[in-house]
Order: sequence, then C-alpha cells, then structure tokens
Amino acid sequence: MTVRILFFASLRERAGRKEMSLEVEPGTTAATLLDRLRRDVPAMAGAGRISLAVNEEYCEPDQTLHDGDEIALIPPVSGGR
Amino acid sequence: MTVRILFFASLRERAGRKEMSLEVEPGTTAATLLDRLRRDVPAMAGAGRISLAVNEEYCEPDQTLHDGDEIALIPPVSGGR
Amino acid sequence: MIRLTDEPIRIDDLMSATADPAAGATVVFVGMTRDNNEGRSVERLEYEAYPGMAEKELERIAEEASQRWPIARVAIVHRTGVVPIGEASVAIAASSGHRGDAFDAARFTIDRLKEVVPIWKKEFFEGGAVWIGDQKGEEGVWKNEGGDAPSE
Amino acid sequence: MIRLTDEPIRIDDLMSATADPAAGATVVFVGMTRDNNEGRSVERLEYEAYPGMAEKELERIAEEASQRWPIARVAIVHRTGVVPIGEASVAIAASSGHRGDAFDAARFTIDRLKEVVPIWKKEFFEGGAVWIGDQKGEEGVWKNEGGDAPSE
Repeated sequence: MTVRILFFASLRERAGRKEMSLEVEPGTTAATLLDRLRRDVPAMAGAGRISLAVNEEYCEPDQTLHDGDEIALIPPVSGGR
Repeated sequence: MTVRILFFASLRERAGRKEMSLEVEPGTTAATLLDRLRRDVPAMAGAGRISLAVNEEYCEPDQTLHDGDEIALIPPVSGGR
Repeated sequence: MIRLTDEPIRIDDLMSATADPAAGATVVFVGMTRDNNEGRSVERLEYEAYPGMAEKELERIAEEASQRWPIARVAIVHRTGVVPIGEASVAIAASSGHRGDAFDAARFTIDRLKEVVPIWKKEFFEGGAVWIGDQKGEEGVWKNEGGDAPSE
Repeated sequence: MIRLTDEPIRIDDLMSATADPAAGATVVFVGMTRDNNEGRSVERLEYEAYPGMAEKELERIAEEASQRWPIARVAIVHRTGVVPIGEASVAIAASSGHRGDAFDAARFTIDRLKEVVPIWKKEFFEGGAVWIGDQKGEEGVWKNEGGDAPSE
C-alpha cells in the first residue's frame, strides 16, 4: 500500500521537497514508519524530535497506517515564550 | 482659612453642584472635615464610604489641611470584575 | 500614552503607542459596556472622572507596572461620558519581550485602575439608574468608618 | 474567527469577531517579531504552516477554551510567510462577561497554540538563519526517543 509523506520546515529544506510517496507493508505502524524514514531518507539524518500526524491528526506511535494516508512529519512547533 | 470641596458622581448629583468653598479652622484634619461635612451638608446624608483626596492625592485621615487646598470627596470608584 | 477622552477608544492607537522593536508580545485589555449587570437589562453606562487626579493615578499605575515587570511600554485610555453597549470604556495595552510579563502587567494595570482611579460609573438600566459601588460597603482607599449610612 | 493568512493581521478584525453585547471584557494577545532573540540581532521571521491541520488544531483550542471558561467568543489569526520586525505573527482575542475569564482564556489559547499547532518559525538573524525549536530537545506531542540526533 502507498502513503504520502509531508515534509515541513527544516525537514522540507533538507529534503528539498514538500512530499514523497512511499510503499509500506500493510500493518505498518507510525513508529515503524518513522524508524524507517530516519534510516532511509537522507533528509532525516540529524533530525531531532519529530511527531507524526496521520490525516491531519497527531497520532500515537502504535497507530496502524492505511493505504492513502497522509503522514506529516512534524518537527518541534514554533514555541517561544 | 478657606478650602474648596469637590463633589463627584452620586455626591455631585445630590448636592446639585460640583463644588463649594468652606471656611475651616487652621489645624483641621481631613477626618475632622469629613465628619463636619457628613453632619452639615445635606447632600452627604445617606452617603456611604467616602475617601478624601487633597490636591489630587489620596490622603490619610490625620492629614492637616491648608488654606486653598482642593479637597475631593471620593465615593467608591467604578470597580467591577 | 495615558489619556482620558470622551471619544470612542481606538485600539489601534494603543497598539501604536506600545509598539517597540524589542517587544515580542502585547496584551490588550478592553473593558466594554455589556447589556446586563446583576440581572438588570443595561441600556448604557456613563463615566465621570476627576480629570487631573485620574490622570495622575493612571500615570502612577503605569509607572508601577514598568517597575514590576520588564515591559517595554504601557498605554491606558479611559473614556468618559456616555458609553453605549458594546463600546469600550477603558483599554490598556502592555508590550514586553515575552508574553508572560505582558499578561501580568496588563492584568495588574486594570485591577489597580479599578481600585484607585477616581472615575465613577453610572448604570442606566430598564427602569432606573444607579452609581455603581455607591450602595455597597466597598473598600475605599481611605474610608471614614463612623460615617457609614444605610443603603439607599 | 479562526484564520491563517499571509497578509498583515488587523487587530480590529479580531475585535469585531469577538464583539458581543453580553461581553464586558476582551483580552487580546499579539505576538510580534522582535529585533533580538537569545543575543542575536534578528532581521525577520518566516512562518510555515501545515495549513489544514493547523486550522483544525486552532479550532480545537478555541473549542476547548470555550468549554473551560464562560467566554463569549474567541478569535485566532496566525500569519504565515515573512513577518518583519514589529509586525504581528499571531493574534488572539477572547471576550467574556468579566475580565478574569477573558485573561485566562486568552492566556490558555496562546500557550496551547505554541505547544501543538503545526506552524514553524525560521529566524533570520545577522549572519544566518535557524528553524526555532529544531536544535533543542523540546518536547513534541509525540517524539521518537530513539531517533534523537546531535544538534547540527
């Protein structure tokens, strides 16, 4: 099955693009996907803490992905005092 | 000596005027003046808590008044939550 | 900017007055006439000030806020006369490097203003009018305890 | 009013959006680009959003504020793209019957926004640029603990 990965901010700049498609095994969880991306995608090297959102909602690490899901990689948000 | 008394809000309405002049003994304190006003000035009958300001500054009860002082009678200010 | 005015208050004026390149946060408080109070249907409010002293007290509060918090600028505008429903009677702005200080300074400023600044509010409601604070045994800055009279 | 925009934010729009005859108090928070940060001389900020999700999260925060405090209305506007020094990147307004609730709701809204809404800030300073939060071990909503890498 195929999911769409969105890059933002520093990740988008490192990747040099806003998104990519990725084939994943059925049953893949958010955590598994993130581990794989950290290992395989050069833009993810050196990236710090990242949260994931699936279809515009923050997700838990054990959430199972589905075909066509939109996965956003979310670096720390702007914060500030 | 003479002092000027200013009325505001409910006191002004009751008195039907904004100010009056009053002859007072040298050595009169703010507290003494307020007691006298409560006794002698009809507009002061039924007035609740009142603070005094002398020459645009809140004063202590024992402050001594001087000739020409501007004494403001200050009902509770607008407050509100 | 410390100002009494009988014209409508423009929030943009307070934003301009507190603008500062070192400020990352501005908190604005706006107090408005609302259509109800303690179960009464309010028609309008009318504010009366002791102008010279009110401005002095406002300056003092702004100064105190500036000493207590690292704020860039403070602006206070209070309207006098009739203030219709939905319009602002008072607006305060405090700018600071960071938002915590701006919130705290704005909160302090309006709380203190309501306690000490000689400005009075008359509420016109359906069937009557009343000077707010006049009947209650509210704490004045200095009160003549012996002179309390029954509520009217 | 919940809005992302790449135009300058107008505070009057938030005042209009939160106007309510039953509201006696409105608190507005405005976050602006300041000319310095952690000792650096800042030239400008640039904000990037995940638009659909950012709006959903803003709606959720406004809803949560409305449930926690008896507030009349909440408005949130966040700017994206370049925000020059002194201009607003975010503005929040909360109106309520009384000021305590308006202050608390506005404070909650901006604090929560800064924690969860997917909007990122790039700081351009004298001699470089950096995505804020990128190098620190800041708490994400969910973080992959094993994947932490040294700061760049």
